[in-house]
Amino acid sequence: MRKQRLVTMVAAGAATVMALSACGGGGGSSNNNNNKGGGNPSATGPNAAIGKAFNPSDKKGGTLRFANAGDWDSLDPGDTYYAYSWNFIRLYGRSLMMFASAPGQDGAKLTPDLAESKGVPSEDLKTWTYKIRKGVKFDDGTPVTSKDVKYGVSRSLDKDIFPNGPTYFNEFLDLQGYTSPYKDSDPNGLGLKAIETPDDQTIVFKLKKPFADFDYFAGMPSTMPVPKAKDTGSKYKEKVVSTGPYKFEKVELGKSFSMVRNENWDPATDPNRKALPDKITVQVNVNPDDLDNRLMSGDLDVDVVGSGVQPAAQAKILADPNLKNNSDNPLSARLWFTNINGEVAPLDNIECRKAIQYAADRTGYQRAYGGNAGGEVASSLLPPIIPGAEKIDLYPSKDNAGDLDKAKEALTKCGQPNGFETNISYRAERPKEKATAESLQQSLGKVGIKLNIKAYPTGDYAKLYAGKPDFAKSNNLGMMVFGWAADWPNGFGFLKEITDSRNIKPAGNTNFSVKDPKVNEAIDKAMTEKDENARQKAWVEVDRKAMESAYALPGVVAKGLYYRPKNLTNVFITDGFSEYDYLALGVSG
Amino acid sequence: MKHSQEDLLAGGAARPSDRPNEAFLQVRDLKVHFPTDDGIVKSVDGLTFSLQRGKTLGIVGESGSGKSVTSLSIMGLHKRGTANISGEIVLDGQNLVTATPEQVRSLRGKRMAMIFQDPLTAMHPYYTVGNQIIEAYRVHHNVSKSVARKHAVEMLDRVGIPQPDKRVDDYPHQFSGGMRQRAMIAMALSCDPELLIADEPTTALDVTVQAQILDLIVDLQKDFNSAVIIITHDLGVVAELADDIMVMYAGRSVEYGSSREIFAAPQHPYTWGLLGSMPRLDRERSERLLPIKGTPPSLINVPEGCPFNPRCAFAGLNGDLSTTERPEFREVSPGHHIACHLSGEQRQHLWTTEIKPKL
Amino acid sequence: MLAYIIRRLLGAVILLFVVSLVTFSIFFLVPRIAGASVEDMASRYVGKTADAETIRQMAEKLGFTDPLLTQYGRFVSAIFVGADYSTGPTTVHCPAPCLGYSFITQNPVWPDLVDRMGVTISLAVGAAVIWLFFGVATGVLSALRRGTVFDRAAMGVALAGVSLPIFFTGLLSLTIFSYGLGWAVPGGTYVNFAENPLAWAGALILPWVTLAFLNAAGYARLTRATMLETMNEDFIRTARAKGLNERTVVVKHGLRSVLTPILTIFGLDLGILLGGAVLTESTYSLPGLGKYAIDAIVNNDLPKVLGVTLVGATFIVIANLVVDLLYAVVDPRVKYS
Amino acid sequence: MTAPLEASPGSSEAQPEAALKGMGKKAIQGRSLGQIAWMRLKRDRVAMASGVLIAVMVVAAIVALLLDRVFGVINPNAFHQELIDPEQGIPTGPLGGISLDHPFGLEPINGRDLLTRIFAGSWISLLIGFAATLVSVVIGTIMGVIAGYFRGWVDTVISRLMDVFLAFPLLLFAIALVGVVPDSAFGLGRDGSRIFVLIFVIGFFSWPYIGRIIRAQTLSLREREFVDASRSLGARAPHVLFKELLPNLVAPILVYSTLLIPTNILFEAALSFLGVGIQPPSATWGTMLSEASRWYQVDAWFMVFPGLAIFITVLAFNLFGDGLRDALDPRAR
Repeated sequence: MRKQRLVTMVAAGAATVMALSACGGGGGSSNNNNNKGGGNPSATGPNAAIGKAFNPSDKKGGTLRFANAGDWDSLDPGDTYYAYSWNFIRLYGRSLMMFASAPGQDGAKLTPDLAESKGVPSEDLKTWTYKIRKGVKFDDGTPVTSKDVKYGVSRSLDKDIFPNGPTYFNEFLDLQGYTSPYKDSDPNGLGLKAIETPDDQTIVFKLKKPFADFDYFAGMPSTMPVPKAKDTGSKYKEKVVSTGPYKFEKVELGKSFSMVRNENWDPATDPNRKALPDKITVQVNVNPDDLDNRLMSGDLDVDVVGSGVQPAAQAKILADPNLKNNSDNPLSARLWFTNINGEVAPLDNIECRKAIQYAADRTGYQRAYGGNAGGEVASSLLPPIIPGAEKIDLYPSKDNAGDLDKAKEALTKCGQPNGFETNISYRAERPKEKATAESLQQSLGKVGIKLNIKAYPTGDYAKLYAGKPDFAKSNNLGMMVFGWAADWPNGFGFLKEITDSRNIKPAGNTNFSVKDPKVNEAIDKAMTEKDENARQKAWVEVDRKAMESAYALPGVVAKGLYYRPKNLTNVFITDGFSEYDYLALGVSG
Repeated sequence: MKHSQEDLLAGGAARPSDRPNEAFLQVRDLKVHFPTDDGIVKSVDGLTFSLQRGKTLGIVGESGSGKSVTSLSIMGLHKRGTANISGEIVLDGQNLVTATPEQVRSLRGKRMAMIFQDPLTAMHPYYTVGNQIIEAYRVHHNVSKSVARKHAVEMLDRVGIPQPDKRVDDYPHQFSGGMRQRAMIAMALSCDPELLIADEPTTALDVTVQAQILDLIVDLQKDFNSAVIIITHDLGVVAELADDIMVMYAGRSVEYGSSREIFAAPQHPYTWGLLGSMPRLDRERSERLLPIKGTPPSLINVPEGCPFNPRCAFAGLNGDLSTTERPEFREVSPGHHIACHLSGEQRQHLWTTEIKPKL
Repeated sequence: MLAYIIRRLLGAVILLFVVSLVTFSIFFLVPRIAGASVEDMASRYVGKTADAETIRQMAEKLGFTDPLLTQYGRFVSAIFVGADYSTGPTTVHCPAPCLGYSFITQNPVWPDLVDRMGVTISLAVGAAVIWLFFGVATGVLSALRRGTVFDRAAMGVALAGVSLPIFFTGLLSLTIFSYGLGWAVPGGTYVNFAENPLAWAGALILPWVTLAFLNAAGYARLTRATMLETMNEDFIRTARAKGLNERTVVVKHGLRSVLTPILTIFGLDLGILLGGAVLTESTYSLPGLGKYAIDAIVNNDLPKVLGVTLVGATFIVIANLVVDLLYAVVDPRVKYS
Repeated sequence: MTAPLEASPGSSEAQPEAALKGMGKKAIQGRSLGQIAWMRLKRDRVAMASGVLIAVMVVAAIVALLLDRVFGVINPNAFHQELIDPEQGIPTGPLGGISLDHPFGLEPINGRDLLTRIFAGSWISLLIGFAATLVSVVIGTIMGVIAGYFRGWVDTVISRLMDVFLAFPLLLFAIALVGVVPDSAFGLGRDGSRIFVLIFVIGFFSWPYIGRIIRAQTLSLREREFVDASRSLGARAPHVLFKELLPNLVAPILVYSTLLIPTNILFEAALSFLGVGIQPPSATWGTMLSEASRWYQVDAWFMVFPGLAIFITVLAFNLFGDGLRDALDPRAR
């Protein structure tokens, strides 16, 4: 049921450029930087905010101005699934766990937020217990209890009302047929048996199956407390009750909203938040190019979507050393890749898939995504910044330009020495995916693999077209250009969804090509591994097995180019989201 | 040719030789040529006549003979650049061909006015009849709107429109055809013009209304002592009205004479044709009307010789003269000019033996 | 007159009714004919994570499983009496005119449309004023100076104007004036007139000029042709025969008649534009009805598409009606009975 | 037609209508209308030059079709990534990479040659322009003649139908429809089905404009003597329609078609610009302009040549159409 949260995205109007595609990334950056800690606050220049805080400050006050080229899926903590939204929501909501507000890899570490400490699992990993901090209040002064958290999680289960949010709880909790607090026999909407609240400070989650990484689930916005009395269902997003340092002042959905300090937020209960600015404003549906220009002119502080600047601004920044000094270009945990559909002949033959792996010109793939500034060539699925990731290159070629001899060899083994013909799909509103398809068409054409390019509407790409196995098979889609970013920067978060063939649904898939029992076996092994280091190694094994089966053609590990306006303080990229950490930002002057 | 022109100019409508300098309107060797893609259209090609105050001239001819073009030239209504006008049009001593457009404009409506043939299209559909008369009056008279309006009502009353104070606010389409023509006349006469040109004033009207309108013009002419030109393709219209009649063919005058002469003793075969094709109430009914055969000539390629020769039954009587030489416009009897190669005897003979009995 | 207006209004309502039915059919029926299942259609309304069961439930909830006529009936009744939609714990009432309720953004469509209308009206009316003035003035001058250098130049520019696609002139203008010279604010920064009239005009100046140029070109050509024809009319000759000066002849008698065809076209153009200047708004990223429609189509948000189409059609129909009624004001010959 | 393109429909619709009113009324003896028109047209240098240009373009488009699709001599999809700046993605060198090898410059990212692409795209643009016009002229003429000739309820129904069509925001509909029709429809090969759909959609939505004009012409022709004569001689409706009316409608149809072609080329460009055009890697001028719109801030040259291609083509058709109209109706000059 989960799906990449990133790649579905802002509806780019035809003329609009949603160039780097989509939403904020899920992974971190920074293993490529050697400057640990904030020891050198005066260091400026490109990538100064990677791995450490740039311009650190504790000065409070001022207004922090965000803008969004698209619009939120929702401000409701139970109904949002964008990385940037999960980053931003920490300003007004407190979930049980959260990513620490810290530079680089530290930002990818979970830390207790509403909970006093990390979850306490039962021996079988099927029951997880959290204690809630005392003294936390809603913005109207009402104390937060465990029942508010339970209510928040319960309502997020209702996918009729909250279609956007993740479905991990629906899958993992022992629901026993429970669907929604709105259809609950319990007048307080607390009839869900999978979550128990023995007292106001304690909350217990009961799972169907053992799961070692439940703390990640407890870090999802859907564990933010929601007061039943103020819940208006799908209208709640217009008036979210805050538990964080900021509360909503004025909300005009689709246009803008602003937040001011929440007097009922007690810093004593919250070790994680600095809350520097006095006020936060957000404009949505801003023209993306205009947004970049306003960033560079200092008229705006942050592009909240966190996918980097548009190609026009990128060209400007890269060409101008002054601008370049104010930019960061971190690697993220997002992979641009292409599915190779084993359901379509002759790709059911592994040798034909290997031929594609060998023939593909990965530098062309990289060019499609903006060259060096847009990302690094990927040779396997797991991005290098995922902790424990290893370089796996099973189909090497000189300069990544493709190995035509090996490709022809594979074709011969496959029984198609002269190549074959198949279709490749991409999302119509994504120029980079179009360039990818065209690039693959060129490079595969050199060994006689003829690709016909098909574009499908971005909005329905996964649901009706390339993500629907029946459709893909009947339309002879041999290759589907896709992208994937993890919900969390770890092996489970990144690989499970795109390699586990048991997750394949009738529609809406990102993966349906990797169908290999050996991969599934490796996944099971990784999920039940209790030791963290061994678990990381196990996920690398999943990566290797997936590459051996040659069902997915890795393309580019994305890099975002971010512009860092001068008046921002305390700026750093967090690996938790591969974006600037919105919780830490302050403004000077 | 030259000689006869001088004669004609000296003459008034009624008596050409009499009081040469008092002719109110003198047209001398008028040529109106239109350059087009297909060649030069010679709509009027050397026309000479004159007219005195209080007199009426009828200009008769088929469509395309140059009647309307002549009248528009007098009024100065041809657009500069589209028409090449040469010769002289002298109105009360002023040459209109060489005058500035502004001078001509100041004369239009005031000293010379025109009644157009189709009052439905000739009046602006979006303005009331009164408004259009008021406008005509106020261009030349510095008076208030209410004064002009009173004048307009008077004019409408004078041309015989019932309830003029009400109809003054009607739009042209609310008038009947006859009433519209009356309104048109009221507009033309609103500034007491000394020269009135009526271009086919009755074409679209039924016979009784026709008579009323013509009577009206006569009455008004008497009141104002204007010089009047009536243009028509129908000789019958001018029979009672005109003092003189000029018959035009292919942009030229082919016969000119007093109304009485033209009807009693027409000299030109074309005039015979016109008479033959005219129904007459004052004579016995002949078997049938005699239309002129053939069609009017192209004004770009006017036939050599006599322009009428392709349609003239008598063109061969003088050898090939009719097809080679242009006939001179000469005086055949006092005040009676024609352009024809036939000799006087031939004409006399033909008229009495062949033409007259059939009419 | 009143009876005529009532009759025309009734006709307009019936026309809109047919338009809505056809629109509805195209958006709901054509996908079905093209092979989309009820589930496929419903899947557009669920989140990214829905399973087959959720989709099935959504299809039922949205009524896709009902006969098409029932669905259409619901759509129409919502317009007149509003409709109720469940938000979970409560229901919200979408008051009439409820032009649908987006299940993607969980919002009634009508307030969105009202919101976007301001932009589109600002764009369309502003541009219309400019093009009407310059187009007609150029056309009249060209007609009066037929064959002169001015005429040739003006008509040359006008011909170029109608031959240039607006997304090309739009891009050119952005490149030159916005990013090149920095004179004008690039699009997308639209602010309401009430908030800041200067910024409002600043954001709209390029779209106005570009859109106006395109239309002014057409109007200049039309005006010139009509003017030439009018100046050959008998009543113009009459006006001259009265001794009126040329200015009066042209303005009072000539231009007056030219206004009727101009008015007709102008009404229709404005009507179409008010329904969304799709290309202009896309090129300049103006958040108007046209951009809204394109975004809705891209997102497959059918209630929005339906709503905006209907509003667009309404503008066109109203414009037609107004033009017809204005005829009576302009042309005394027109009588309604 | 132009309506959805935000030009005034007046410019293309009402104008010929007004101009065509008098067409055919004025006959000069001795020469047929066609001969006169041809004579006049020959004298109109601008129109003749435009006509020649159109002819050249049509020939070029056919050649492009043959070279590209039949013989595969040119390759509009060949990459020249070595000429692209790897960081910025735009062509190296000034003016969008214009050089002797690539006189129109290169496309960003992949570095495909713009001259070849514009050349190869010409046949699609022109084909859609012509064929869509044919569709709307055929439908419009049939509906217009039927409505004008039979009048009564037939006229009412057809006229209302045209009203309904004219009340639609056409561009939106076209976009929605093109998006809905599956790619594999009609069993046509690469690009084929999309071209077919574009032709159909553009043509189908444009017919009411010509329909109205033809209806008005038919209504007035119907009252003329020769139709009365024919009918009084006992001719049946089909005979009157096809033998008497249609020949007299040829002139307005011809003029209107000439003026509709550029509008339809613009319509196609607009649809392509909005993202529902031809499938890559094939390109029409509109899709190229659409891509250029993403790059105009850093590579403004990209849009110049596709834009000029559209402009010159549309201009040539408009000039020729104007000339043709003037030739067929001298009064319009």
